[in-house]
Amino acid sequence: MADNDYLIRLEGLTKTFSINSSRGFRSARLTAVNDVSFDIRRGEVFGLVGESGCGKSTLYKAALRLIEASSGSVYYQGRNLYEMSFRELMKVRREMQVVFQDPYDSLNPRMTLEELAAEPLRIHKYGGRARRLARTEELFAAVGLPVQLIKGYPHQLSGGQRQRLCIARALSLSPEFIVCDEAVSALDVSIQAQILNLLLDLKEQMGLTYLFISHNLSVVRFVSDRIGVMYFGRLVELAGKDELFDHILHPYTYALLSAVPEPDPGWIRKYAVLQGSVPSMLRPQAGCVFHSRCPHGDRLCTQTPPELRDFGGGHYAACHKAGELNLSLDTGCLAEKG
Amino acid sequence: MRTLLSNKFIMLGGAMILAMLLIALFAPLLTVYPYDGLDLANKNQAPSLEHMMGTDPYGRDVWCRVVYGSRVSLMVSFAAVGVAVVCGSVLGIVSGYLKGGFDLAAGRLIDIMMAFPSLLLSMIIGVALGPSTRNMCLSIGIPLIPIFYRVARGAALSVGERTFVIASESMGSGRFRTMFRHVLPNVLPQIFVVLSMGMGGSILAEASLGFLGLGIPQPTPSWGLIVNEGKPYMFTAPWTTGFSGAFIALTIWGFNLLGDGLRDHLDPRV
Amino acid sequence: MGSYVLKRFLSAVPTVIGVFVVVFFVIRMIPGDPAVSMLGSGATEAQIQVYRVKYGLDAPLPVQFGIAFRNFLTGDLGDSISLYKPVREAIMERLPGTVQLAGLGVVAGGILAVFLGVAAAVFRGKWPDLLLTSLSSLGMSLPTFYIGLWVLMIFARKLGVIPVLSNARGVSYWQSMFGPLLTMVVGETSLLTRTTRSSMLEIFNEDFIRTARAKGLPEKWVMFRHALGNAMIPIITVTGYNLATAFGGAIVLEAVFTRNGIGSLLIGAINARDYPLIQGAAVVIAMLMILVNIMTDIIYGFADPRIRVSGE
Amino acid sequence: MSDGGVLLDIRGLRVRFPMRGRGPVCAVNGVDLTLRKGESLGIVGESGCGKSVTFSSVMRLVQSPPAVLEGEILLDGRDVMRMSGAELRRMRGKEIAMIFQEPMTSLNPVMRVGKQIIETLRLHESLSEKQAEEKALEYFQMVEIPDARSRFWCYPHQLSGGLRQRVMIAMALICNPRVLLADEPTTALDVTIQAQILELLGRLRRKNDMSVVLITHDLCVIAQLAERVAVFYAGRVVEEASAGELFANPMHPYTMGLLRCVPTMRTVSRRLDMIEGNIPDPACLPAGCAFHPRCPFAADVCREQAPEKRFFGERRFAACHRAGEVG
Repeated sequence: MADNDYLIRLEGLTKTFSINSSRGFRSARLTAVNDVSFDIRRGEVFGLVGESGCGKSTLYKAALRLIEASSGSVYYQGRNLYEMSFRELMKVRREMQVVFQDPYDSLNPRMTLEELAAEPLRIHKYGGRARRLARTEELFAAVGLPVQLIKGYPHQLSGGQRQRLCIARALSLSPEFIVCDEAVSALDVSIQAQILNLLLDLKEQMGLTYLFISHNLSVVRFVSDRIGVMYFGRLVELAGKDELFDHILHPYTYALLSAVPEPDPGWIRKYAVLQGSVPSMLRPQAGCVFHSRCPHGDRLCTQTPPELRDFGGGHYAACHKAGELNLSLDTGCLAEKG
Repeated sequence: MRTLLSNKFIMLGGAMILAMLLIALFAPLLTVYPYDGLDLANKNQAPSLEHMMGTDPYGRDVWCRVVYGSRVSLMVSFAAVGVAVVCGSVLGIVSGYLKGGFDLAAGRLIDIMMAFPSLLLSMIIGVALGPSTRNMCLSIGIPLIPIFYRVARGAALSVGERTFVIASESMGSGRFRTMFRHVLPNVLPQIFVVLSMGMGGSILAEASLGFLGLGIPQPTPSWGLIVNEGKPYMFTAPWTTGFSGAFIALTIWGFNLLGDGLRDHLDPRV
Repeated sequence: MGSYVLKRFLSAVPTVIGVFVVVFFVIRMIPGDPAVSMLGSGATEAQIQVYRVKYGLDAPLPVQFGIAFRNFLTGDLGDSISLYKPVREAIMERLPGTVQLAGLGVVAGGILAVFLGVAAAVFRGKWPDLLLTSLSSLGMSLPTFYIGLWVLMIFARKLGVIPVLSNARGVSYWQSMFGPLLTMVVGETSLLTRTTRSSMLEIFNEDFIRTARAKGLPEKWVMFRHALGNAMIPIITVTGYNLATAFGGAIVLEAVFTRNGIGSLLIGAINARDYPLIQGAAVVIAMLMILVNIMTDIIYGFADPRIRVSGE
Repeated sequence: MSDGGVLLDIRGLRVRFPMRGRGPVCAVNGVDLTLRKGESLGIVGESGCGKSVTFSSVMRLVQSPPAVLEGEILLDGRDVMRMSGAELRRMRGKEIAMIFQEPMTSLNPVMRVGKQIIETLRLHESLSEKQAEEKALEYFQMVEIPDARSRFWCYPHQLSGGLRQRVMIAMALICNPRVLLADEPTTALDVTIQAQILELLGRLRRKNDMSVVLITHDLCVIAQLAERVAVFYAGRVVEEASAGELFANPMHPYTMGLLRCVPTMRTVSRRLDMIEGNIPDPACLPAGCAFHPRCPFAADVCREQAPEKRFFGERRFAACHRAGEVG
């Protein structure tokens, strides 16, 4: 990977929480993000998938330094965020914005839509009232919101319109990098399609870079250029979108992708469904974190945790037996209905 | 605003409070007899035409005493609640939102204050500061602080987790700016509900202290004092404490009803 | 569960120390020489000197505090000026009466309130609810002494069932207890009925109530086996904390019914400027309240399995 | 495809809720649906289309003092709307059972899960405590809860989301109901857990020859489990067909739009096909066909008259003036 064409580089990012359980006195340590490293190139949509509790949200908060990482560093345009002073960090934070999941909870019900959209402008002291109003109207148009709503309140908007306002708010300081944290998961299917198309159009118009986080694999597959898969706080596989779906290397990615149902009655699951559930993070796992549920696990997997190895063409996987397993996802044939 | 008035609790409570305020305001117009001085000749007269509520053990007209007493009692109660709501809410919001060391320290202080029954705390502070109307505001106000602290802290805790607060922080807004622009406006409604209840508690405290003889000192007429004066003649001349007690109860009821109405109005589910 | 209880006790230690600090310094805020104010104006110079040495009043404040706190731990609260006997003795004589009054009042009120609160929640919107809600909001607004006066008028004067002066000779325990207890129950029931009703209404909107109905359970089962079980948790918490305010009410009631409790003792001490007794009584009552809060949290832990039984 | 007699027949169901400050909101306005014995019916629709309210009304879980219910719901010929309290309680859990979306909050947090199942059993069948416990444990194994005996005495907060949903399924099936209503059963679960639950529901349905109504907004889940599909929009059924017919050849423009805008593993185009406009607000529905503001084929007749059902086979229809001519 050429050294300088990345926008953001994560190196060995780790975040550990200490939870003082009400039971005993010693506080249990929970490693939500465990030594994650990857780059995001300029103008790229980097998809991050994983089930709930795998550390996706903690990762982006640590990456933007909204919460302090326990160790590791984050390079944004070559400068390490964790070595910056608070003032410098605030200046850099203008270029990194976040769009959140729940449209009904991400807008302060007591502020008008104009104030909500212009809040980043006011925080970073962008011009006077008139310039801010002009910029807000421009943003309303960019995200497809009728301008006459500007004086209204959030309760007058539908879910889709609220999410458009959140996007307008994120765009107000014309950022370089936007994190979409489950940005469409709370929306209905028809509205979801509108917002996904809007995000992709805006990316092209404004040359944005996205970190798109979701548990919905079909959505991530549609919108991303490269996809990372997380499990139990670790990055277990990373590849280009088509490369990931055509040559799966990690058993968990395989289980995840085969579990996604298709909108076609003929489709029938050919392979055994992943049994059991995610082990509790309070009890750290020796060796590979997935070995307890992995059908291919052996003694080696239970001892040494696998490293994220490069399998060529930007395809990385953290599994001792990656490449040796035959994990193909050809679609099922018509069979007796489930 | 329209739906605010449609809630019958708010209307009823509001009306009672308004009536009480008007009585206190236009006291000189409503009273014929002097509220102080001494007229032992016709002491403890039963309610009659000229003395609507009878006379107290010092011969003064009970109605005039009550009307003028309402001025002092309401003023002290408003001041006491004012002190309590400001301290309690500020402490509560800051510890609920900023958490960390401040939350622990403030929490400890409030635990200590809550260890004392509020009446006992009022007594102790009264002893320390000495009896005067100004000190009464503090000795009634301070025990009310924990009530506002707990409501404000609980509300700030839950609002702090709302996405729009996290969004504001991620936009680069400082902790204090976020607290004033986002947390405070969404915590205030819940504080108003408790404010109304607090007023009721404050009037109750003033009357109880007065009844125990530890309230507002002798010359200034206040509801607690009237009740205290009438106490020894409870059986022979019950109207002194009867009417002043009724006035106190009505005012407190007004504030409680207003509080109920505000809570129903705020919480659509109930 | 054991460590939860231990942790709760340990967390109360700073509060106990804090309470002692508050009372110690509040009393010290009184203007004038503490020895003179403690011993009263009639004390001779020699007595003042002895007192000064005993409590190290010449020493710097922290040392004084150390002495006072050590004495407190050993149970020595100093001597009362107006009663000429150790403060501890005076308090222990009067404390049980008030504690019983407050305790019984809250317990009786609590039990009654649970029924009334549940009834109000079940018949939400219908006449029982409106009646109970307005009665309880009235009951809450009536000052304790006002209810007391009416109870006294009706039962003592008209019916003559209870004595006017509870501390008179030949008055049986229950006779002196009936009036204040009845007054206390009226106040407490009103307060707790509102709590029960609102926590029941909140539970009604929970998903598991809908599941219980979808299972075909009769409404009574849904109400008492599912809703009430969950509503008991906030009720226990509020009842525990109400005991502190109930104690305040008990102090007032002792004035109304002229009962010899810690309240009348305290009022006498305040009027007589008997600072050691005030300081002693305040500290003892506060310690009692802290104990009550701890017991409430422990009972709360038992009622709520999420605290009693840890996660998987 | 078992095709027994009609088990559940909903005719002209209409549900109105009074709203504070505005007129009554019609969440369900005129729904007709039939469910046959052993049939698995998928109900799909976006939020606010009335799918959950319809089936909550079948169980009479909608509090009728505020809400106004009209129409008939026939279960084996008996009208649920006219049932007395006692009849209703005998029906719920015994003949019709329901599982819900949020496994986290659908179980009583202060009661052991085992006890919550035994409670249902002893209500409908007079079994001793011991017998009931045995049968409940048997159902625990049937829904594949690992080491069932120890989990039986756990509290809900000690179980994961997937396990709690399995407990809900065991609780629903314990009295061997004839119809199982599943309201978004897997929406709150992760993909891998969802696959486990869907497969379990499929197997149990075939084993007990039970009719299942699967209510969800996710077309992929519908395709996985349902034999017939009914599409809801703005409180009405706009299309009903067998799963194969509906997914291969949808007749109603809304169904077409829905199928096209769902990203799948095989979507290659850079942009998704969209349905313009917003989800209809039940409080102020447009005149004529409720979908006309968003419909690419909307004609004048669509804007004025409510569409009739056009039938394209014995139990296949689309409520659209231009069904069949477009798409």
